Amino acid sequence: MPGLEPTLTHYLLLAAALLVISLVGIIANRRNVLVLLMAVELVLLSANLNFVAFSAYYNDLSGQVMAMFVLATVAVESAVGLALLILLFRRRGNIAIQTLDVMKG
Amino acid sequence: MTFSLIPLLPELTLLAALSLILLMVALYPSQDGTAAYRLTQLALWVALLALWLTQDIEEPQLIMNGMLLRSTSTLLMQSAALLALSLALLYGRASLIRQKLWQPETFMLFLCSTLGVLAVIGAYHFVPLFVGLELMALPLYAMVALRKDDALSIEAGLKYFFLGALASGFMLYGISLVYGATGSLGLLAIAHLAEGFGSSNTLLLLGLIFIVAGLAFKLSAVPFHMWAPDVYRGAPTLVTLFISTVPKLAVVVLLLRLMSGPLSSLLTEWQTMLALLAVLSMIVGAVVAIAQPNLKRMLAYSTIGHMGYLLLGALVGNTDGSSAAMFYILTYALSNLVAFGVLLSMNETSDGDSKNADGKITLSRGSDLEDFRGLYQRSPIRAVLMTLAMLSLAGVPPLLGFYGKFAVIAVALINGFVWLSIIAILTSVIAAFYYLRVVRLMLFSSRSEGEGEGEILPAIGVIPRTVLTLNGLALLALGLFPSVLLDTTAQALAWTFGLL
Amino acid sequence: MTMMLALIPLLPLFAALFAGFFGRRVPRHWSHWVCCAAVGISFILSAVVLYKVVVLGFTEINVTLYTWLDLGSTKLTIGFLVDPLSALMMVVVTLVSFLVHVYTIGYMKDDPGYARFFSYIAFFTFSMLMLVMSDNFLQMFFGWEGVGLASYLLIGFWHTRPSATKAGMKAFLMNRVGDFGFIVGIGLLFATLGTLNFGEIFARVDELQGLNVSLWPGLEWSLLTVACIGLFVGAMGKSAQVPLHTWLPDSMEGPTPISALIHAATMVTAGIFMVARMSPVFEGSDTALSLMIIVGATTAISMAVLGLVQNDIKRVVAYSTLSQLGYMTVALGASAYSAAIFHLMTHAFFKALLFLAAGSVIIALHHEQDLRKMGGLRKLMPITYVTSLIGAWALVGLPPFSGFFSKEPIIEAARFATVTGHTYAYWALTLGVFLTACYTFRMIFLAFHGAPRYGASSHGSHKASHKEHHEAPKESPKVVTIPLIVLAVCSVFAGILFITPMLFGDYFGTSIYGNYVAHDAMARLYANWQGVLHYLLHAFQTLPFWLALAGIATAWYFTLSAPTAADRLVKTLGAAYGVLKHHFYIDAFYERVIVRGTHSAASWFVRGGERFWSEGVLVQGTTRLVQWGAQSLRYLQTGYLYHYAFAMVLGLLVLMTWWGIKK
Amino acid sequence: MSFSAFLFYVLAVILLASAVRVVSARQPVHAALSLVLAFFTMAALWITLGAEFLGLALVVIYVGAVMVLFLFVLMMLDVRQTDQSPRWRLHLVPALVVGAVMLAEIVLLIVNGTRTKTESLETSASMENTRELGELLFEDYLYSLELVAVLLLVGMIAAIVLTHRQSRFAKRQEPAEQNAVRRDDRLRIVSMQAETETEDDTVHSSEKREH
Amino acid sequence: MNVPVLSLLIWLPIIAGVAVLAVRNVDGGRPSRWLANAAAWAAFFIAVYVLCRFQSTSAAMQFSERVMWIPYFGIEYSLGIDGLSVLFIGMNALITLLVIAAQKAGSKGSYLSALLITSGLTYGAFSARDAVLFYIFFEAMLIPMYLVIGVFGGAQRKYATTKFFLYTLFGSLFMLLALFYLYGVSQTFSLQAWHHLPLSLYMQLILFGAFFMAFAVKTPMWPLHAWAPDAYAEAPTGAAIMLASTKIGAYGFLRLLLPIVPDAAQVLAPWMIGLSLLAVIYFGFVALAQTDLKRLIAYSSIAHMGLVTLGFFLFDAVALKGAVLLMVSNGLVVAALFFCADSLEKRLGSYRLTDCGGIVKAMPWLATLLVFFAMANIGLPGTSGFVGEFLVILGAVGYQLGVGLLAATVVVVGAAYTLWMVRRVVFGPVTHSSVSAITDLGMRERLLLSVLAAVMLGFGLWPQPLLGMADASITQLLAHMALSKL
Repeated sequence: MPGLEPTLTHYLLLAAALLVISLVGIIANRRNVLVLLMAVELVLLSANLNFVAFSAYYNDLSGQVMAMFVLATVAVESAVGLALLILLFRRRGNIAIQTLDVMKG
Repeated sequence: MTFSLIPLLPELTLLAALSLILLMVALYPSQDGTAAYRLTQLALWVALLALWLTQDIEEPQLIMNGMLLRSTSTLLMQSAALLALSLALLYGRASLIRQKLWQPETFMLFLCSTLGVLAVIGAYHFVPLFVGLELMALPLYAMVALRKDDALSIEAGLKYFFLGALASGFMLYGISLVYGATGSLGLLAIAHLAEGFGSSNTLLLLGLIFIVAGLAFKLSAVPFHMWAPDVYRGAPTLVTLFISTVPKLAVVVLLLRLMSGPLSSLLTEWQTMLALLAVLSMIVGAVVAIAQPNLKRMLAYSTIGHMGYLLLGALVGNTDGSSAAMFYILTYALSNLVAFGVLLSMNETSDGDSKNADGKITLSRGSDLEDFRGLYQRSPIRAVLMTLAMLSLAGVPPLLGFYGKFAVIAVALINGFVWLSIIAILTSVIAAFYYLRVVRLMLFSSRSEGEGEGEILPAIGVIPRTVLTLNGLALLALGLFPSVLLDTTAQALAWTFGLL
Repeated sequence: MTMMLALIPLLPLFAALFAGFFGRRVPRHWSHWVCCAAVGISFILSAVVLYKVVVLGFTEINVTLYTWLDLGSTKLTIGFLVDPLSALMMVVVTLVSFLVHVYTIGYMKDDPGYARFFSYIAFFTFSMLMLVMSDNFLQMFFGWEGVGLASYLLIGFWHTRPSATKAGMKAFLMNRVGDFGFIVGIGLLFATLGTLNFGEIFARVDELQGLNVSLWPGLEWSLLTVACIGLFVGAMGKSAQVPLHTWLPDSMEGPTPISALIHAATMVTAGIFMVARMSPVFEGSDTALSLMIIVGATTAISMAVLGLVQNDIKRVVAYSTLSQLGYMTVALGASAYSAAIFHLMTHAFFKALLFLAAGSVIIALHHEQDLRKMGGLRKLMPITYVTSLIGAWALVGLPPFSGFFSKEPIIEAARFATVTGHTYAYWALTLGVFLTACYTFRMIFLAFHGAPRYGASSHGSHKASHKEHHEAPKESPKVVTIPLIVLAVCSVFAGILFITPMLFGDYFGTSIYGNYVAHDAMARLYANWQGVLHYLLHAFQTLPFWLALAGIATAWYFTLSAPTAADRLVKTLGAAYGVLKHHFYIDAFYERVIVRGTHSAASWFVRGGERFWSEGVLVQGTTRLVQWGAQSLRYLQTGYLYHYAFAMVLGLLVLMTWWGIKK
Repeated sequence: MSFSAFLFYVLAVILLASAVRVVSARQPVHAALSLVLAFFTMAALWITLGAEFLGLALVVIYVGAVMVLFLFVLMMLDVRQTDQSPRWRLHLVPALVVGAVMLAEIVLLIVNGTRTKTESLETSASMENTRELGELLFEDYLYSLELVAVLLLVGMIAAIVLTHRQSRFAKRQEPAEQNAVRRDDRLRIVSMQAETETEDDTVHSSEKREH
Repeated sequence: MNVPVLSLLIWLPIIAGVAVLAVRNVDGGRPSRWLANAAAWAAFFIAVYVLCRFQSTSAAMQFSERVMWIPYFGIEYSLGIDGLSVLFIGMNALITLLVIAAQKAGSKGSYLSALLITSGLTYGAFSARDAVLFYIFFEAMLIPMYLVIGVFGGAQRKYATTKFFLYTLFGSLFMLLALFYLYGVSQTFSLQAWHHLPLSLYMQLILFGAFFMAFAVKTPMWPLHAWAPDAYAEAPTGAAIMLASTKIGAYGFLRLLLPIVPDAAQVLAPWMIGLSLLAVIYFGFVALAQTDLKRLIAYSSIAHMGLVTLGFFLFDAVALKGAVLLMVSNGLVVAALFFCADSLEKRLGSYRLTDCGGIVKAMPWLATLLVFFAMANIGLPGTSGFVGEFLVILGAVGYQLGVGLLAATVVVVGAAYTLWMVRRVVFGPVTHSSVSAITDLGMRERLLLSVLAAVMLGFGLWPQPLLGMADASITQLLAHMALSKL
């Protein structure tokens, strides 16, 4: 097991924990779509943490560059997601996740 | 540093078209999609031309600082993607008008996504690869929900968006671990760095697992397929066609590329994982489709099944397997185009049309299997083309689809994947059942008295009809001379494998 | 020679084709002229052949026409083997056939299927000739089945009668059961010897001795015995031996000329002929001989008993035919092949005569066949009566009629035979003589003697017009009576003339082979032979003669002297009479057990095998399974986003667990 | 334990806690605010790892833009506190089990995979980092940058296309529909029975006229 | 020999079929019928030419054509016929001609087209020397058949045709796997090469299973027959004949299964013999219980195919020759019986036996011919049916008396259901009111059936020319099968 001094492993474990928390959040979420959107943000954030940690570990900036691009991408993703959310709200009057079951089977 | 923009000409063409449309919208906000459509078609063909003119066919080359690969295989797949979009737009033109999506923005989204597809096919570095994937996917989310007044469309868009974002997360997490294991993001570099790595390098392994999960989502392989039926069903049909064809081309290239190059040191893991996905996909795709009353949903499961077969070829992990998989996706795309081409010519309606915005949701109509009952009497050409498509998808010789199945199963069996091959043939029999059901409804059944008598199918324009017919006949012609396509893929790969 | 031999069967064939294809378009008389002429010429040619064989000493003419099939190891050829045996058969067949053709002109003159009928019987003649002239099993089987087909078609000739078509089908199927054995027998010989040619088989029959055949590994039987039994089963079918006899009485549904030609004189004797032809083979198996003698004796006695209780005139003659076929079979079993063939010949004459006479009576009474509705025809139909009487005497075996000369040696041979069962056979045949006399003369007395019973009681029983009803029966026309007379002449003289050469001379030469050391019945007969005259005189000292007379007397008592006695006897016998009336319940057994069993088995196969297993389990079962799978997998697709996500995470977890943790 | 270690643990705890809060808060607004906190913490972590620019960018882009957008939408949609479905806890159990197992497996694999990678992380923070990043972005990663540019455009187009509401009553021409009109649609020729006035008809019509 | 005769034979009907489809609505369909007839005649004459020019003394492939077709897999467009193929090519030509010629005015162009295409594909399957080529012809036949049954078939056509398609596909896909395996081992799809490919017994057994699935379905053999009665019964007459008469499944046994995996065939022969005997008896009984004329014919055909497969697995020259002859004969007989059934149906509107009865009065021609064909079905000597049946039984008796006894039951059972059918249809009282009103066969039908009858008769009286053509090849096949490939 890693020691107390934060090493690469610590960061990776932190990212993993973040990932799992958000995954649990996604699959246990029975409320609204917005929270889902936020949880997805967290997933990508955890990956980014990995990139930055590895970048530091290897002293290689490409990881940071990647994280940079991811940031941009996620921002766009949020925008699209929110737009969809608004659409949903307009059509249904709510953003409850349980009602999204018209199509199934 | 300097570099030539010439090799980027295809992408730039699309980008230029995109910008032009944007400009037009800005200048004439109330215009319809006609100009944008023409411009898009033009751009696609110019891009295609540019693609062929700017390629050095013999030598694969890495450009843009090793980020972008230009090789015969990328040329082939990019051309296929452009061509597929062009055909799809042609077939879907009337449908877009009917569905009130005849607006410039639609084509902009298509162009963006196609740009992403080209990027993914060419990407030889994780950064442009990921960005490309997102560029490919994000417009799709919007496109799926493009029918803003249709609850199904919105629901599909949301489901696609969230699951897609989750899958991107997986993918990204996987990439980060691969980066961590090797210290590089360039595929070429990774291939060198990871050469000796076995599965004992658990960082790489974990990365692989996440990447496979991400790819499986894009391919809609079971159990990452759940989005597909709903999205196919809810999206405007043209978008469904697009989703089921064009991005798949890119993802297949991506899969083969990662498998054959950077992550080839974990080939056994690849194989076993893909085998699991393939088996599940084949079974679920074949079995569940049987119970579907809606053609679009059915085709979604059909896609799932087809991805199973594709994985069967891909998991072999050598040149033969890759070329089989690539060939397979091409045959699939061609057949799918015909099937959707017919579907697009049908009269689809949705609850958005009925103007009842009181929150009551009615399922959109026009794509149910029942709508195809007795189609032959109403429109022989549609019925015949659909029959060709269905038989090709079912893999009955001498149609093109057969050779796709032939190639993947042959490769798999010869390389010792016997049980997978047996499952493949068993599921393809089951799958044949539901494809035939469509044929049966169209050709052997007739509408009962008084039902749908007054319903007249929309006419198909001369050009779409001609092209669609040619496309349908191509299924047969290429079935008689499959070498045309098979050799092309095989040669494309033979020259560039390793640098896929 | 080849040409001539080929013409003998082919002429009737051409005639048949002519009548069949053009018969309905040309005047009716063309059909009968062509057919009669063809068969007549055949008869003449056959006679010439017989002459050549007997007198000019061509003892064996073997002609190959063409190679039917070249199997590499052997050639199956089509050809003729003419030796005394077949030459005799040819003459008998063509003669009887010719007479029946002539007779038919009169008998069938009002029938709408006139040409068809001629076509069929000419075809029959062709097939029968192919059968007797063949030099190999293949061709014999061809003729064998050809006569079967003709018989089937002719029994069902009046196809609107369900009973007729049913009888035809029954005849065919029973024959098929026989063929089953026949083909297996042929197959065994072919498998061992690799040839179907008679000559080659006879030459190499010794190789078969001591060979065994196994039904399945472990169960071994003597090959020769199995082969012989197989062949004999074929003969049983064709020659209607118990228990494959029930088709013959039913075949009386056919027109009477057919009964005479096919079901008395020629076709039914094909089995006898075949066994005689195969004598070298049969001599090798005592078991088979023994089986024959027992089956033959059983047939002879049991069918004679049944003959007593028949009221249909044709059925009486039919049962007598069965009984006489039993006699022949016994002769075969006793290795007295020549006796069998001799009886075959004489029987052909007198039985054809009886049938034709019966037919003559039937026409006269407007298709009335019930004996109880006849009587007193003696005066009205003198020629028919006299010829019938001659036939009856011959049948009963009264000296000096031909039946005597042929039947007596058979009884003797049974006595002298060495195989198991010969004693039973001897007593059965002896008793059979009494019974034969009984039923034959019962028939004669009921039909021709006593008071007329036709007319009043037959009112409305058939479709003839009322005007005809009240006309008295009259003698049949010349085309009917002339054949009767010719046959009667034959019946009288055939025996006395031919017994010496055929039984005790060397007429048959090598065409019939008997192992006279092991099976010495014929040898012992020969030892006792002192010439025809002596034989005639000796007859009065033998049991059969007196039994025959007793039989005639009994028949007279029950029919003419004390008609009521018969009814009383019936009452006394009670249950036993019932058994006889139902033909020992054999028909019922077939109907209830075999036919119904087959049908229920068939429907069980359809229900259990086809509907349940093939369709239900294999097809529907698979379909249901897949559909069930589809529904359950569909159920997993709930539509909820979190379930979809859960599936993805779960998938990831599986991948991770399987491939990650395995390390 | 060095300060950097201490900082790491503090930040880690805050990050995880806020992450848990994001997915479990009853009020969407609370979730959003927790997310903001998570972003902040993450930014801090990145800065400790020497990625100052990235950390600041995170704050600027996410806290400054994205999360504001979130809150904006939240307010606009007026999303109130929504209760979990009654059987929420029932669903939570499998989720937690799966999460726990997955976490355990990832930990196992990562710990196993980084066994050789024990050297401490370099945190050589300097302004060069940003510069180098910039150089990389605009030279080596130019192609990707262009792609991202298009991607941002997509975000714009998508958001506009999806949320732009056409006024249903606005009078606009629909050229497509106009083009699609056929002759029959424009003019309908109705064949009618020629009217001839009969006695009855005149009576009726006169009656009608009166009315 | 530069003219690609076989290609012509294959593609002429197919192209004509497409052309017929194209002109099907022109001028009331007359040109399409004319074209179809012309194509059928042309193909027939080409087939006759092939038959005439065929060197029957040689077992080698003749009329060879070889072109590389799919170089990637080394798949050749390789055609050639030997003594086995030539028989079936001849039969296919005859059957096609009759089927097409039998179509009266008013029949649909698409129907004719499908029949022609099927016919062309059948020629292809019989002359293919490359396994994949064979497979493609073999499978492609499914499509026109599927469509024809589905569109023009009887009341249960949809169910029947789906079942037919799926069953056949199911079986043949297993064969495809076997082909792949063999390709993997030998790097070629040439059948000729595979005939000499050494294979372990274990592999042979597996390959046997795969091939068996394909051909047992197509033949059909118990227990994979469930599609056949339905498909035969529901198919329109022409299609039913093409389906039942071409014997492509049994041909597959001869061309692929036996020569490629002879040792496995030897090992499994007892099982195959058991299945064949089961088929003979079981289907015989099932036929006995049928109430539908076409179903009865169908089951009769299947029962006879049991005898054919029995002949294959006895490994006996006589039996094998018999089996081949029986295939030809049964093809002719089944065609003839289906034609008769069709003639009846056209007049009575039903295939039910209870609706017929007593037709001999109204239709003496049909009755005569039907009885003749029934006799051929029974295997009466002098008809074609006898030759094969007789030889197979001879072979069976030689193999094992028990087998022979069971095989010989066909003599009785076959006669039972056939005669029962004849009695119900031809003879007996008129049960159906319309029977008395119907007319006899027209000139066309009469000619058609007479031709068939004449062929059967000729074949029955002198089968040597027919066997002579196949003899060398059969002998070679037997010699080949006797050599172990282990």
